Amino acid sequence: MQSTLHRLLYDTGTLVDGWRAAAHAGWGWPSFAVDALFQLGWAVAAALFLALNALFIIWFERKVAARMQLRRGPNRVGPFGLLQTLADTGKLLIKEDIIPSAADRAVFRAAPFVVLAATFLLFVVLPFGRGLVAADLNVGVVYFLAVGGISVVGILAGGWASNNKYSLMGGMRSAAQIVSYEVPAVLAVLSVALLAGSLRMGDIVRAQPSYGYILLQPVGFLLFLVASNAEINRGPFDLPESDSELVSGFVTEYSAMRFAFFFLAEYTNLFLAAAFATTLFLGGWRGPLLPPVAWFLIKSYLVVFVLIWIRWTYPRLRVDHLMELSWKVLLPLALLNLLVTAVLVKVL
Amino acid sequence: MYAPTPPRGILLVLDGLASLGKGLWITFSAMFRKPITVPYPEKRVVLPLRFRGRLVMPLDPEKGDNRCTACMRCVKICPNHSIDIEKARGADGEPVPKPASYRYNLGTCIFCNLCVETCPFFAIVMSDEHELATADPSRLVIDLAAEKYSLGGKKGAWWQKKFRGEEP
Amino acid sequence: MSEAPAPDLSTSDEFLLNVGPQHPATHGVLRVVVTMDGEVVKDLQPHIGYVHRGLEKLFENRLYEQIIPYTDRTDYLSAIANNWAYVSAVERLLGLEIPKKVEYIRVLMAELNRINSHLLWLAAYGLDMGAFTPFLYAFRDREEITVMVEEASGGRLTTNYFRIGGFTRDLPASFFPHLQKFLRRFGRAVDELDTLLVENAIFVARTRGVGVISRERAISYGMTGPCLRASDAPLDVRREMPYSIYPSLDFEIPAGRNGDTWDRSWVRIEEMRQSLRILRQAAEGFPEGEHRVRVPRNLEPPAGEVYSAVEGPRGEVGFWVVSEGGRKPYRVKMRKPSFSNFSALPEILRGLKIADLVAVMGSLDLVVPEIDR
Amino acid sequence: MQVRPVDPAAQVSIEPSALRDALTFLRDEGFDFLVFVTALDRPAEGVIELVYRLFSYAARVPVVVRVRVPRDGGRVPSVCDLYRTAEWHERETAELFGVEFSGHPDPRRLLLPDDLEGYPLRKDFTHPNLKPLPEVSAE
Repeated sequence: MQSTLHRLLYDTGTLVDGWRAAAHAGWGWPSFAVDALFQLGWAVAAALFLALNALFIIWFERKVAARMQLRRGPNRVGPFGLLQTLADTGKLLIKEDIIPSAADRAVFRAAPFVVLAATFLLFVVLPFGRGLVAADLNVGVVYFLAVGGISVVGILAGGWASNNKYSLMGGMRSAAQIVSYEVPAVLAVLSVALLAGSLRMGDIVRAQPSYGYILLQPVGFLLFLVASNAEINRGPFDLPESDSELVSGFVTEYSAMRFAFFFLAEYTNLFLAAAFATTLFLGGWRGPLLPPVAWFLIKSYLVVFVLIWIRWTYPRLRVDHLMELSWKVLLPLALLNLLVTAVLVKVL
Repeated sequence: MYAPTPPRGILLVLDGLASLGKGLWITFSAMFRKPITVPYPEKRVVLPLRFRGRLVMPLDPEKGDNRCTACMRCVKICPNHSIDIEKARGADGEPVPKPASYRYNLGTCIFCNLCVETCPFFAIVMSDEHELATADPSRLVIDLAAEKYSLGGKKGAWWQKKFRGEEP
Repeated sequence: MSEAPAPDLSTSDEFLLNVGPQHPATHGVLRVVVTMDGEVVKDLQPHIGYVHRGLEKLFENRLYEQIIPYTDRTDYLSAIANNWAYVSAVERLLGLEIPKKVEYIRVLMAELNRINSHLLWLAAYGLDMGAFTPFLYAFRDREEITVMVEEASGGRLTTNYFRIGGFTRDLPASFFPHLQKFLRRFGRAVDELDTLLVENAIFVARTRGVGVISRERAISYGMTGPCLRASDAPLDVRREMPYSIYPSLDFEIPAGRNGDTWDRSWVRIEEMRQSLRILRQAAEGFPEGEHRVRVPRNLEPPAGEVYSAVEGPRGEVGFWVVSEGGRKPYRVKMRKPSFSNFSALPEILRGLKIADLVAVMGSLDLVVPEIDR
Repeated sequence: MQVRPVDPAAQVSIEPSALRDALTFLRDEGFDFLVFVTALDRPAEGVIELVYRLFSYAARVPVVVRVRVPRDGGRVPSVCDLYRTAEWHERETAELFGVEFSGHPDPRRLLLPDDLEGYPLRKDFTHPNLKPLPEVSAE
């Protein structure tokens, strides 16, 4: 009999399912209430993780960027500046929330929440470990891609509602960019789904060989990395924000907490893109010795590091080059990749 | 190198990919180099002797007083009239070669060093004081003659060196 | 600075975009009113004068010696070149014979200044293009130069080092060891920056063929410096109107072929390498001697006028000094490269995209106080 | 105005009416670079003296063309179409010296604010913010 802690780390799914079954049987609550309580538990855990992850990832990016630029990075607040983000958050929360007088107030206020909500929803299908997932939907991959696309509504709305030409251009760019890069991303993911024979995240992880799909799908992995990097609006694809051209793009008019929400969403999206890539190509939570959660986080943050590394190395693309890259390079490559994968799956 | 005709076709693609790879390598290898920044308030760079901070009129250690003779040369050379000297007067009302006040306006000073260079008696010098921000504008006008700036203390050695370097 | 007639916005899809006075790409306070059609620039209207300080009027009211610190402040990135242009104009009015050593120090300082300015351009241009990392690499090397200049003059940006007739103070003893260290290291640093930014495929795609200006048009617009040389015109004041010891030094004038944004970038990178060559030669042949000639305490140049130009990092920096006797100049006209370079912007930019606006404006290496004076 | 040209540049003084012809001729002769256009105020003679400095990259020689116009209502033809750079230089000279460049395509002010009265680089220009350095006597 293994200890509860051990099971919580290594076999979360069965443990939690056991608890849930016990609750159904023993508590005497209506069945939906028990389910709701358990789902609420997942939501709280996800929200907590989202906050902590953003704190860490922002610090991580600043530290990595600093080291690449021969700087020291945050080193004042807390050990190694770890609490710097907390201090910044505090500052942003007490700042004045400015709404431009000519803005569409309701939309302007709502936009950051739409973006953050879309991000938050993605945690539903993300398998952190064996069974450590809020809902392992049988269309998990499709859900991830579809819901991930919602955030563009928030960005476009924010850009539009600001009533600022720079914001509007940023929002429009973002819409065009996310729509364009969704296509190669989906095609790259499809080839993985073909290999795994399932759209359920958990199945895809289990179906992978121990080295992950990255060796079977190197092109797919690269395509996905580039496309998802573009989808989350980060350098060198940070055109919606492109501070030297569009001042700050769609966030130009935002301040205080609403700005922080966009920021939080951006960094969470960064993690989510990495986590999704980990799940699909790097074998997800699987790995020897360490608990599945640890493996999942290690792999995800490794991908995050690569994305940060890319961001701090390259200049920004031009908007038409961006479109060309998507439609003329990535899309044909992705189609070819899918075709080859399909043929190989059929033949072998 | 200047490439008048950029490579075409697959070569261009390979060339581009190679350039992207090289860029990644440069930033990656930079992670293992020493940071070049100095964590400022705790550590400070050593300022060169010729550094031009705010103007001071140090006390001559031998004389026990400043060396200014109120000759007005610095007032005349100052490009934007940041120095104003009032001559001292003796008991008989006659001017004596001493400044009664030497008002130096830090707010308009552009740290050009012309006053120091023109001074025939090495009475004034630009110090290494550079953290000069203040919330109180009245503190920007300093009477250097009343200040009695001493060359001793922690910075004494630096000052001695600076003065030796400055004087012929 | 009055407004240009606006296009009829009710009947067209065009809209006006105000770039500046506060905009990250303007590097200072200038404004460009862009008529846009989507992301395409239809027309643009530069507005300058936000930092016009009336320096030329001020100079008429200052002694010859007092003008030198002000010349620093017209172009804070090439204080040395401005010092030199002004000082040499007055020296020629006075008919002074400048010692060899003074000329060598001036060349050393001017070339350090050129590298310094080009590095800052590269840093800022990297930012314009969305690459932050080259900024700090450039600043690492720039810091070395700034320290050398600071040791010699006491100032980092506004050096105020040159004096009429030479220098108040000779180069400090620490200068040459630092210079040698810099010369040993900097060649590799330039290559690194070149690879990281200018040779980068994304950068090349954004700049090559963008913002082309022909040799004839560039000259007609009075463009000088790297902006002109990119248009296949190896014209440099150091060659065209030789001054100081430049005729005895061995260096090349790099010139681009197409006159596009990439060529302007490449020319600056190559100029840094050439400056390095000049520095090596000047350090090798550095003579002994006086670091100044004696000039009277009260400078009173005879009546006359002189135009003296040097090759600054941005192009021809010229001072036209008119004396009618007396201790103050009758008129000082500053011929500044950014002024002419910037005036060509509408011609270069018409029909390009808003992202190109940043790329082209950055490649002109504008210094706003120099445009407005 | 006896000026000793320390400059090696050849000095040409012409009438305003001949300016365009002269500059056209010089441009066609290879003086393709207009270094600057500016002016000098000579209140004693009541004239503004316009100075055009040209440079020939081919021959490596400069030439200075001078035109004298009256201080009141001075007017010269614009040379914007000959040298593109003249457009901004002429706008600057016009607002600083009060000379009209007839035929200029865009005769707005360039550097100065719209509400400034007077021509700053004229010798008799006064403005409350323009203070000379105080004369200091050494006694």
